[in-house]
Amino acid sequence: MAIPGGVPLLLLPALAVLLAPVLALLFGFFILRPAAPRRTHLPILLSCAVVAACAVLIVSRVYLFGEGFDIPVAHWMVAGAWSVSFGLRVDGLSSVMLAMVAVVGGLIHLWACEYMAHDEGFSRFFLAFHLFFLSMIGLVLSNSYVELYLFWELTGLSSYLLIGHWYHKASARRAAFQAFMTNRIGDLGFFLALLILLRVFGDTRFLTLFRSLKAGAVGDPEAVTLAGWLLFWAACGKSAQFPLYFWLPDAMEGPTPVSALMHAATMVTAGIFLLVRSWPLIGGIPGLPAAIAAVGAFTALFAGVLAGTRRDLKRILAYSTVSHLGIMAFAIGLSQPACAIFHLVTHGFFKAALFLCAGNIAHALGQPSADLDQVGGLRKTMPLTFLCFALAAFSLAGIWPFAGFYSKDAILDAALAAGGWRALCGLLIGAVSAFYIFRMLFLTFFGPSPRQKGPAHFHEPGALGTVPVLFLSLGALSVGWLHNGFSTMLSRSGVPALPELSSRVTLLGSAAALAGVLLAYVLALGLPKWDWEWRERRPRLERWLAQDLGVKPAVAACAAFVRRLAGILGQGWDKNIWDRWFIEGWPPAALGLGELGQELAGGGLNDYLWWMAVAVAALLYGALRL
Amino acid sequence: MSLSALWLLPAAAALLAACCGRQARAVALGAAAATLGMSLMPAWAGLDSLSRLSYAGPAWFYGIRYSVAVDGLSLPLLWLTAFLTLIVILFSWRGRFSSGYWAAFLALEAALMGVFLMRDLFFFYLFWEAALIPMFFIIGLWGSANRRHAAVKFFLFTFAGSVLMLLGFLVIVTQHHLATGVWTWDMELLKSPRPGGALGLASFLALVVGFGVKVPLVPLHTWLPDAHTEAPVGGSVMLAGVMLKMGVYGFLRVAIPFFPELCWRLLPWLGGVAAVGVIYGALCAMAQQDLKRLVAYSSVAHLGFCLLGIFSRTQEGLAGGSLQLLNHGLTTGALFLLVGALYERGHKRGLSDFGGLAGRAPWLTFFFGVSIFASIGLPGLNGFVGEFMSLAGMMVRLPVLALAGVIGVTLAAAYALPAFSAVFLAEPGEGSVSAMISDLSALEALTLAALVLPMLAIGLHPGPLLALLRSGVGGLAL
Amino acid sequence: MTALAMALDAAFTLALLLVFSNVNRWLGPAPRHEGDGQLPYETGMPPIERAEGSMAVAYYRFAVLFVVFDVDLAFLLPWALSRPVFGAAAATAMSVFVGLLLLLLAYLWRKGVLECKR
Amino acid sequence: MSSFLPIEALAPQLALAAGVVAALLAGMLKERPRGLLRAVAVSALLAAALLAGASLPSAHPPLLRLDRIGLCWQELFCLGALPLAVLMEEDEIPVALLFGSVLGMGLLAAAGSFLTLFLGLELMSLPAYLLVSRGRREEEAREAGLKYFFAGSTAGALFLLGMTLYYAASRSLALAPASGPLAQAGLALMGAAALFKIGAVPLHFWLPDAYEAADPEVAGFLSTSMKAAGVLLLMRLAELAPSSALARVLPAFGVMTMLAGAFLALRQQRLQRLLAYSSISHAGFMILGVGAWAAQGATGAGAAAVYYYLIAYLFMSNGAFAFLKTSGLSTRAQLRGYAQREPRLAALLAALLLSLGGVPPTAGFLAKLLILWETVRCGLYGAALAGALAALVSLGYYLALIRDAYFEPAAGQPPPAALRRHSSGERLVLLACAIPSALLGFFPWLAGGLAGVLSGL
Repeated sequence: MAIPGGVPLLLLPALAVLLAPVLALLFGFFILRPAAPRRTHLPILLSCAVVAACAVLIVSRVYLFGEGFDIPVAHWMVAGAWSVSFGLRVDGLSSVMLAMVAVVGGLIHLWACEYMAHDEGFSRFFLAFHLFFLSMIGLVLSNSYVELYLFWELTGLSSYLLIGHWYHKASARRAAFQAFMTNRIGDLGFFLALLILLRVFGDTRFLTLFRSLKAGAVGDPEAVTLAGWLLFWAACGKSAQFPLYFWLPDAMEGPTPVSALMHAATMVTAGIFLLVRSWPLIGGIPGLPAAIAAVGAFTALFAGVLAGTRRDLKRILAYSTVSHLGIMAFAIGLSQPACAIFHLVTHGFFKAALFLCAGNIAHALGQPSADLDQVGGLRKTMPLTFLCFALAAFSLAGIWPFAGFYSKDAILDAALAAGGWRALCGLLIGAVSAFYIFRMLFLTFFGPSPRQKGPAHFHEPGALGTVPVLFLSLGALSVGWLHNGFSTMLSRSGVPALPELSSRVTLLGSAAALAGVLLAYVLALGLPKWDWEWRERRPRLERWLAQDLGVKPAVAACAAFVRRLAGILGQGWDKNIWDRWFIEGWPPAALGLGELGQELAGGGLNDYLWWMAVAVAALLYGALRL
Repeated sequence: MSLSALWLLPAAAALLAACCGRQARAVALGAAAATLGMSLMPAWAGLDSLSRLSYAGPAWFYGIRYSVAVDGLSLPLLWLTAFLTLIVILFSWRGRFSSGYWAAFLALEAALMGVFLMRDLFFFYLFWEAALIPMFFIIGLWGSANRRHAAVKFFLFTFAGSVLMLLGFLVIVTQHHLATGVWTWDMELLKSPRPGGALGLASFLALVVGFGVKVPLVPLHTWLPDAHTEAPVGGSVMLAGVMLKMGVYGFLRVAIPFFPELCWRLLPWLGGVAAVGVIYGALCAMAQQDLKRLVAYSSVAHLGFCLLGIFSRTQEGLAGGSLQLLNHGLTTGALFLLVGALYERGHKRGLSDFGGLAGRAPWLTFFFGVSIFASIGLPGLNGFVGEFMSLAGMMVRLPVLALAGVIGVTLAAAYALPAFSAVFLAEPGEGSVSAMISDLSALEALTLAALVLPMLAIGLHPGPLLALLRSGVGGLAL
Repeated sequence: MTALAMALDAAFTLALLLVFSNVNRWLGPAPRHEGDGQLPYETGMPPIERAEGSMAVAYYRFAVLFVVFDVDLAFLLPWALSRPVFGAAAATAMSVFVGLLLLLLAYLWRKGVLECKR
Repeated sequence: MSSFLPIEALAPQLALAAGVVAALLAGMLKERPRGLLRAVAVSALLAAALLAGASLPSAHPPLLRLDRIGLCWQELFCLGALPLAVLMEEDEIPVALLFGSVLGMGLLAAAGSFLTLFLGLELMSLPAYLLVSRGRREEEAREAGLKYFFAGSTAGALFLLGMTLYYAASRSLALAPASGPLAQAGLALMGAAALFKIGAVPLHFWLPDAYEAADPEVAGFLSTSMKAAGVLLLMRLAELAPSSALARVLPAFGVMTMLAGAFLALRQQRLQRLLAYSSISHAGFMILGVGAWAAQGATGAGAAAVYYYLIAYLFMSNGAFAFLKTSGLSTRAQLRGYAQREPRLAALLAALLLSLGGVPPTAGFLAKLLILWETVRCGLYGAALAGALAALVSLGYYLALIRDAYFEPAAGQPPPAALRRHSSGERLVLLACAIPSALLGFFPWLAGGLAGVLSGL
């Protein structure tokens, strides 16, 4: 379904969406930051509003009139025939993502104004936060892989700056560097994929790439396969799939709005967006979707189980995000990219809501993040937060009227259709995610268990703190109902539509969810001792769980190995062996040779004459022989 | 405007500065600014008319003749030299330096301009070597702790490489004479009948070693960390900013045009050494505790990218490699200026000697941050454009070397960011001097802004610069 | 042929050298090393100091001066014999030669080389 | 005058002889004005140089052979002796000895037959032995002078033996080519004498002692004019039989001398001894140049490289030794921190040392380049590599001297000799030597370029 090449007036809002944040950032950095740091958020909120308005305009026009375009805007790198250029591409997929980013991002920006009100790095935070917002928008609208890589790296940079916002905390610095490095390792795959695509196709624009793919004019099939796998590796790095997921839970060191926007709703979904965007490339590679499904399912289950055991509120949500990213990958693996994107949107809403609620709770305590021991029975002191949290929790668990149900059950339906281990995983995932979210719900908001301090001094946050949360949880409630409109939107950009939900699937899905809720109820409220005494009696299990079932030490070991290798090479070999012996060894050798020469001839005259005789003999011999 | 004035003016100014004591600083500033102005002149006169500016003196002795010319490759390097010299003079404006300091920098600029201008092998070699003398005195007289050792090591190491290169030139000239009966040292005329067989290979290897020492290729690089750590601020900026480029310029101007098919046949070896350099440099940088040594080793890695691009002999590779030359000049120049500023204030260079500077010196942190991210190749800044095009070029030829390059890119973040966080973000440990570190002065901030702005400009819009570079090196593509 | 001649010549000179330096040892009585055996004469007073002894350095100067002026004679003789043949040219040449020598003598005199200081 | 007395042929030599006479006469005067002897010395040398440069005499007396090149050589010798003439102390004996030596060299250059060659050789060497033994440090000077005398006379004897063998082969004393083993042996022996004069390695042992013990300016004269005379002798011999054994073995001697000279110089702590070994290393380059010239058929114009090397070396070496005399320094330790005390003199020293080291844009660089070029032209790649290595090693100790002067802090009190005021003559000689050696590297072509620039402006 080729995108009409003509330049409709849709280009203007698309450009506005990019220019507004740029202007806000420039204005904020050069004028407000030195003059009135406390005012930096004003231009940024304005730009959020502009972006939200344009996004809504774009989505509506794409949905109603099917407009869209893929236009190169400017040349970037040119070397004769070889060239890479900037461009804008608006189609179903990118407009949906843009809308989600704009809406969720805007709300979280509002929420952050109050949350970060008395943080001394206020202006620095908002500038980095909006830089992320800009790079996410750019990433969604780019029309070629290289441009996408540009914004992809910018998100990595802004996540480094934001996670490390409270840089005086050593753990925050380490988490920021770990996040950046893991993303960088993922980007290694992306960089290589870029180079391969450039070598094979000469151009990385989606339009031309997918057209030649469809026409089968592929010069080097193995290279394209390798590129596909590398793109999957890049997605794993950014969307925290199994091998490269460990940075996300540590990224909770950053302020809560960062966790909410980046590490829940938007940035981490960039990987899924990349896979869906390059679906024509990935779909065609044999064995790749199956692998994506397997990795996705495993990550979902693995993270889900871990989420059920964590104590820190934000850590639980972090593992839940990893789990849901696994679900989205699982959906892509089941050749249902539309479900993945639909789940991505719904997940964006309810996960952001959950994070903001957790943020409000922690804010009440005056700490960056709250622990299960400190909370308990908060439904009386913070009723509004409880309401939002419950709505989002129901949506996450996939209970019937909520958004989560529509997106997760679509995936469950595909899983059941695929049958075998995929069906089992689908059900298990449904149960596990229901379990950990309701465990958190019960332990936080219902009767404080003996170990918990209870609702001593919790209070609802101000207006700015609750209104965005309310909107988000309403979104979590209602977004699911738009699924038909949603599938038509996606089908316009070459992505297969959402399957119809059969009643059998809804029954099975709800049953799995209810089982999870029951288990949570029993363990959390029924046996309050489970979470504390039972696990304390098993310290080894506790430590094993704390180390992510052995993943964290493995990662630490790899990092240590690379540092030791660097040490051996940099200090040991280069400085002490190669430089000292092979390079700086020559002068002493020459001096030694000079010394040797010195001994040969003492001061005595007869030595001289002897040597003269030797020389004359040599000359004579030469003369007579030659 | 004759091209010879480009190197004669700084040379004359150097003599003048050496004689007059106190005004030496003013003479230096004037001369540097004038040279920069003159070097920008050809650009306004239209890039296609560059060849008109060339000049060749009478051929006197055995075909040696004084001939200067400028093309797409030399012009940007001339700009870089003039620009960095002006920056260095401005940056050390407040330091109480003797007239010799300013004279040395002007002499250095004269020699470097000469290298990029000369089209006669004899004069090319003459200016190539003459550049060593001022740098020797700069490192030796105004360096830090064991500057003496570093200065002598730098001079001898580079001189050894260059003497080998001279022998290579002599063989080429003599073989040319044998083949055509004509004595000439002109770079254009010497290209046609090339010495073949074992002699050709020997002279090519001599050239590779001669230029390799300057680039530096990995086994021949150990003079670099010592020279950089001991050189004063201005010295290390000029050393990293321009003198390392002489090596790659030598490859582009002499080694490849003279032995194109040998260069092609030995691509796996040459590319291999460059790729090893990239990874080796990055790993070594990770192990350093001294800021300047870290930046020095990172230069080894960055110039490895230049060579990867150039040896690939593809349009994008050549353009990317030569663009990376300029990028490296800007980013490493800025980094060395900042490390120099830290050293001037705190007289320490260790990573653990600082801490918590972000709060104390925001502008210093901002410039350091931008330079660090530019040097690790963040897209949107200049580092990425050079590296991406070089690796794209090499991927077309030898994918395994491109893989090594990409690993190098990843490792770059592994050594740059911990250093940044240790110096600027971490809490100051005991024995740290961050209490004495004051923020950049207006002048220093201005000079650094003059370095950081082009980084962003090249990062987003490298078009015109790439076109200029391609007009110079495009011919080498295969 | 000439190589053979040279070899013979070298051998002959070496042989001569060996013979002269060792003939007394071969033919003469074995030297008695003990006691007076080393004295030059069996009778008479034992020598006060070694025979060579050292002469005052001044004597060397006179020796050298004698040599310089004596050698002139070697040149004067052929000049004298050939005077009728070359006439004026020879006359001027020799007068310059002798003049130089006289100048040298005057210089030495002035410098006090000729006094015999103790 | 009849052709019997070749006045115009030996005009330069006669000027020098007159110089000797004038020196002795001046010596006899009781109260003579202060600069008289120095004036006599300089004027006589300049007169000899001018006469040599004046015109090519028509007459060809039997024992002489005068050609343009020969006269240039004589000019070179006089030029080499000038610094010594200016720097010498006010005493008529050394002035006379100097004239005697330069006269001998002139004879060597104008020699048409072996007789005059030998006469020139001995006349050149004898005064040199005396000049060396008149060094300030009595004890060392006499010992070195004696050693130089013994070694020199042995070399003279060798030359004589070689001459006889050559005469046996060629039946005539004229400098004519001859063949056969006798001639080869004769040439070899005479070559050994020449190599001794230049200071080639196995025959070099007298040189460091002589150069160190002699006064610096005398050592300068020895290292320039005497060495040039040795090279001239070697070239005359190589001319006789370009493909002879001597010619073919010269590059080997050259390489050995270069490398040994350079490596031995590394250890030296006394400056004059270090410069002595460095002059051996430079002699190696000259021998290599002559070897390469001979390998290419010893044509007249081919020796441009050797000539340029000699001229460049004349300025450099005289300059270096003149610096030692002016500064009064004797060991490297005393050199420390010299640049702080005497910035201008230190700058001249640096220029001279860089030129000796062969770093562009100095004359030494162009000299070494031309020699290496000739070596590469005649295919001696190994020798060229050795030359490069020798240049590198030699740069090692030249840089060490610059490092001592510039980078090291001054250690302790400067020696008493260094404290006296420098006379204008000394400063003039230093400048006259340092400027050409610093700029001759690229000046020949730069002139063309400069002209272009001026026209282009």
